[in-house]
Amino acid sequence: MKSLTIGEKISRFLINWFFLTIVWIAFTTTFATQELLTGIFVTALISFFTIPLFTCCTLKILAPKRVFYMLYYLIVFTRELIKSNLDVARRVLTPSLPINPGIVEFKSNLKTDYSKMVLANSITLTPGTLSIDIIGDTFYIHWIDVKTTDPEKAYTEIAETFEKILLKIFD
Amino acid sequence: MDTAELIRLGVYGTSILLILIGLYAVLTKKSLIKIIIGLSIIDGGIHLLLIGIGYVKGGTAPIFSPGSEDAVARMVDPVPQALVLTAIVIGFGVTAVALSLIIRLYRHHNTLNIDEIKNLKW
Amino acid sequence: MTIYQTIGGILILIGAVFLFLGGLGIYRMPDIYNRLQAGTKATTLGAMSLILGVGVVKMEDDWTWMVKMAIIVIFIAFSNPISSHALARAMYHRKKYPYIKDNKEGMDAYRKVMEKEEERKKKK
Amino acid sequence: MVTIFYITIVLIALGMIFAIIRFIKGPTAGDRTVALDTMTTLMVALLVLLSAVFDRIIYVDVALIYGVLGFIGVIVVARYLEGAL
Amino acid sequence: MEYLLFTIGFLLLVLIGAALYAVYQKDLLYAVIATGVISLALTGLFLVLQAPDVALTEAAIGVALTTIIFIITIRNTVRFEDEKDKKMKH
Amino acid sequence: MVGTPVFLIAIPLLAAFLIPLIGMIWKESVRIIPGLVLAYMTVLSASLYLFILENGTYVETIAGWQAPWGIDLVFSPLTGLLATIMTFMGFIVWLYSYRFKSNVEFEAAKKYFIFLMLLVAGSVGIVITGDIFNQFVFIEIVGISAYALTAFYTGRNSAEAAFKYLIMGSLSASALLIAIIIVYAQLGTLNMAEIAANIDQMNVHYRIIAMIFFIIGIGVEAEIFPLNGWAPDAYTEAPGPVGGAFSGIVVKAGIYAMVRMMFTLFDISGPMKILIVIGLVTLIVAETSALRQEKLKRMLAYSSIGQMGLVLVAFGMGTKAGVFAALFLMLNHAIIKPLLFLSGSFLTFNTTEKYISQITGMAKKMPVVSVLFALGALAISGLPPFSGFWSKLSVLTAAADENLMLIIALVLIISVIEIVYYFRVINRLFFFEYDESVSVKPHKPGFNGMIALFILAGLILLIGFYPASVTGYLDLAADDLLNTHQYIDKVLQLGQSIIQ
Amino acid sequence: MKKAIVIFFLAVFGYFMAITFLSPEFEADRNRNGVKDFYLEKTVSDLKTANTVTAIVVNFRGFDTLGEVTVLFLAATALGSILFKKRHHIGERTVLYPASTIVGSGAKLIFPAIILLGAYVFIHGHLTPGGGFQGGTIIATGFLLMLISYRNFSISHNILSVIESLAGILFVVFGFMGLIYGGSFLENFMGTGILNDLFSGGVIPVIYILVGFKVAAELTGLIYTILHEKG
Repeated sequence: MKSLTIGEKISRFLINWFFLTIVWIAFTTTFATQELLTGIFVTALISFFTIPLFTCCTLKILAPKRVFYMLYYLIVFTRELIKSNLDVARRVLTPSLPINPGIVEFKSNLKTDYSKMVLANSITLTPGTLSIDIIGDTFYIHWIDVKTTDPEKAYTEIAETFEKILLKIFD
Repeated sequence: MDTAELIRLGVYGTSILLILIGLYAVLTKKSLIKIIIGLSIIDGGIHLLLIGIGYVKGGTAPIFSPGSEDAVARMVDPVPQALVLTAIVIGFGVTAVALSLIIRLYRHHNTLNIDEIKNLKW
Repeated sequence: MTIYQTIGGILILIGAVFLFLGGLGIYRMPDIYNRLQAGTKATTLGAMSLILGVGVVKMEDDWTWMVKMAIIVIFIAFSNPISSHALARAMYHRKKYPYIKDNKEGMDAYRKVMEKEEERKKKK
Repeated sequence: MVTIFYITIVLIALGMIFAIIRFIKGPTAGDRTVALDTMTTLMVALLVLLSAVFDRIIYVDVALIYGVLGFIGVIVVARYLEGAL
Repeated sequence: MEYLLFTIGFLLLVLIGAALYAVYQKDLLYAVIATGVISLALTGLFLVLQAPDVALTEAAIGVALTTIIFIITIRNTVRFEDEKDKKMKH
Repeated sequence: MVGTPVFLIAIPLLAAFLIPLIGMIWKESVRIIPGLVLAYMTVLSASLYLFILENGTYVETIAGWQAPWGIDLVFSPLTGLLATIMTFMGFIVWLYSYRFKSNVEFEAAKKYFIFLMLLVAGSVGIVITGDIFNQFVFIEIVGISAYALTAFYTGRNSAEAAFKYLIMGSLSASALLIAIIIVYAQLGTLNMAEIAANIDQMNVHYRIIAMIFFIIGIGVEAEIFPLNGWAPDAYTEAPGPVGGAFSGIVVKAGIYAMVRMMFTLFDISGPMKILIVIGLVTLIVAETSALRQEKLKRMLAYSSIGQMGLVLVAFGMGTKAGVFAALFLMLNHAIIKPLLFLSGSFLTFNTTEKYISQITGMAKKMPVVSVLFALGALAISGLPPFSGFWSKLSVLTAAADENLMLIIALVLIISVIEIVYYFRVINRLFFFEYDESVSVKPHKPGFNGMIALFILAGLILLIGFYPASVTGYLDLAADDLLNTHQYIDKVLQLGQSIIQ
Repeated sequence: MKKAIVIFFLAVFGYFMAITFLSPEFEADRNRNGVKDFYLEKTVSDLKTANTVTAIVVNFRGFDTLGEVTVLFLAATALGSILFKKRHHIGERTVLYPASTIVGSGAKLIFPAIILLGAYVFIHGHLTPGGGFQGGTIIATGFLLMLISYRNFSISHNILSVIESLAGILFVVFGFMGLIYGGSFLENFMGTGILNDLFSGGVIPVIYILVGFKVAAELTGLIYTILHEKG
């Protein structure tokens, strides 16, 4: 693991602290003073010890533009999720099982591991696709109904909508 | 037969069955790991039995949350739950020790068959 | 029935149907990757919808339910794809190659990676 | 509301039965683990539903923890199948 | 009340089925996964029987920890019950 | 006063948690701290014992909750006597094994002493607790330490012996839990005194079933007949001093739990046929097996089981004299068996298989140890003027009071058998020439080990020549065990007499 | 043949179990002496602990819990003793190769949340279901996730054993403080506060937090030891 500068450390610590405090409040579901104080203390402790681990993002992620895109991403994602489920339902319920599975690859422009992970998870949850592996920049996707084996076309088919937004959020 | 009676019989019957299944595995199986699985099944049965004797029909958990103070009469017996808590943790400790013993035995004998591990008279 | 209960009930029912379809998909699909597809997507959406439905039903008199439900939904949405990905990769590494209709060529882009891996292992 | 809960529980049980059939039929370890994974998710949903039935929010913690730990259990099996453990 | 009865009955059946499967399965890995299913059914049952503390303990210990120690034992020993078939089938 | 009964449990646990911490800084501490703790326990237990002899039974509540609700510790003449014997034996075993693994591994020694200390603490806990579930927890503590100690040597067979022990131990623990469930479901309490007070309200059918499960549950620790399969292997494969600890400490705790359950909990008055039958079967099977053994430690193990059978027979008579005789036997056995095990493991120190034939003529090379071993052998087979004689005599008189002629005859036959197999060893030891090809190289016993042996031998001689020095205490203990009502009253009502 | 005997034995055993447990007389008057009511009432009035199970585990039957913690401690120690081969070298791998990017970064992302979940469970042991054992187990499971996802994720054995020892010692010390300030071992000697507040229940949450730390350290050490075991 490469060593971090002090600034990065503080930034990570703060963002981690912030998110964990939100998670704590969600766990306790109360704003009572005692709970909040305990929560702030505990989360500070945990985020201090997990600085080298929690590498998702720095404070930059809280910029209003990024938050807006996050919300937008959520909407797009929900739409895709529902679509995918209808798709699965159709396939499962059709007696003849209309599938044509295969594995395709494409290259992604994302830089960090976290954004890749989010993209892979989104792909898994969207119609007919399941991410099998990421090696470097290359995604390997199991596709239940292969329309094309060409990486470029597969990219536009599968990942483009998500990746555009993710690039705006993470990079 | 009312619901409570059915629940009672079902839970007790299942725990007895679990204990018997586990005992069967312990007594007849040759593989040491199977024996330990049998032991953990017996443990599961006993835990279920303990929870079963604490259950009250239409009861609720013995935890007071704001606004549920009136539910005392409906609360189930907390003592068996505390006992099961202890028993589960102890069972896990015993299982861990047993499995480490199995790893040691395999290192020496290169088999897990109980018939072949017979240096000492069984 | 209040409006909360109506919306929540519908969400719960949708969730239940999708959970059922997830189970059915696991049962019907021909190979493990397709099963993972069906299982993951359907059960994830089903569980999310059901849990949110419960939250909506209970929101009428207690907002805390919704918060807890939201955190569970986030956890599920986060963890389910990861576990199915881990399983898919594990199965591929055990040489369970996916079912391909009529055994067409070029449908399995990941195979060459595996072959390279094999060669590297042999060299060792 | 009770009717909805009833239908939901039956549907979840049916889904679980299919998963169990897949668990028994296999044929590979992966299929069984997939069945376990699905059953975990179904169980989380069932636990949430049950806590709604009993109307106690504190039970939801069980569902949350079951979800998180079930995920780790599946990862453990997957890592073993991968040959990494 | 009936849906509780249904849930309990269903989970009890799952429990017995998983226990039988765990005992009869020759492949120890599958037996271990079946103990995971036993633990799952027990968690549900404990919750229905109003013992959330116990359900939590069962979930915490039965799901991941027991599985990992069993799996590591299997890794270090053999995967099949009768050891004539030592090679991996699947 | 240096403490209350709870210190007997809490201090060893504290020390067990402390040892890894201090061991990082000061390595020798892993040997010294357990010794200090065991010595402290002995002193505390003895002084508490003397205190309660004057002031009557002392019941300590834990967490401030009175007897039926919380857990309580009962320090009565009986439990106090047993606790004192156990802690003292623990100290002796520690003294013997003080230099154990001194030149090998720090980690191994640390674990060995932690296990030993918790074995003693758990056994004391079984004896002094007044709550059946708490007893279960202590049985598990003793169990896990015992499994770990049995598997301590990395030899081929030790893991096997430990695994066998573990399977039987956990099955019996399950049986104990089922018994606890039955009792709790019927009476709604876990406290022994409360159960004893309300046992009449329990259906006879449930009483019998619960009792059977209890016997199965405790039988493994008490080494009764079908459940003692683990014992010979465990005694053989465990490190030498551990055999002494098992026979001197663990088995006593098991017998106590069993007897307490039979006498107090299920209050079956008059001659308890079950105990007599169990005891006789155990006695006969064990002694005949002992006759056939080729290995020294196995023989000692079977002899130990047989002695426990005799103890159960004596308890089974149910009379004052019988209980007295049984307690006397337990006391003697607790002193003599460790002597035999400890001196025996010096004699066979350099062997791997520990055959009796391998110690041929060792008396020439290790005279002192051989003489001590012979002393123990003579004492345990009941020859006058050693201590074993008086206990056997009291068993016979107790049986004669009850006109149990069969038992008298059997005990006499068994004594003859014991004399035969012990004399076989003594004969080889003293009257054979030392033979390089068969025998092992002698081992120079350590100074601390010899002190431990001499203390035990001194006790044997003391009790042998002045049996009156202990009979008074045993008498009080027997009274205490038989007087169920007093126990119930003390625990349920008079639990407040705090020692200042 | 052996199977037939076993099945016969099991049938007899099962018959006796069945007539014991399935008859309606079983647990007929269990609540006769008001155990349940006593515990429920005292938990609210004296201990001010919302979760009665926690109150029983930590206070009424706290001695059992001390024993239970000792059992886990013994199990972890015994595991080390039984599997003992050589000292583990620092930086020795636990898995053969790291997990894929997705699992790896997912594990990193979720790890702090799992630790927080464990902490939440054992801090709120007296209010919600759960407590020291469950929370400790969850934390240990979080470490398990990291250990199987990364090749070089190492935990210092010394730090674990220091945490474990300190927690255990403090548990016993709190017991003795109960003896000094309250009158009996493990007695609740601190102010109990208001029901359903976080800072209520006196010494109960403190002890459960200690138990949580101890269990977490023990189980993590146990997993670490067993993962290093190479057949």
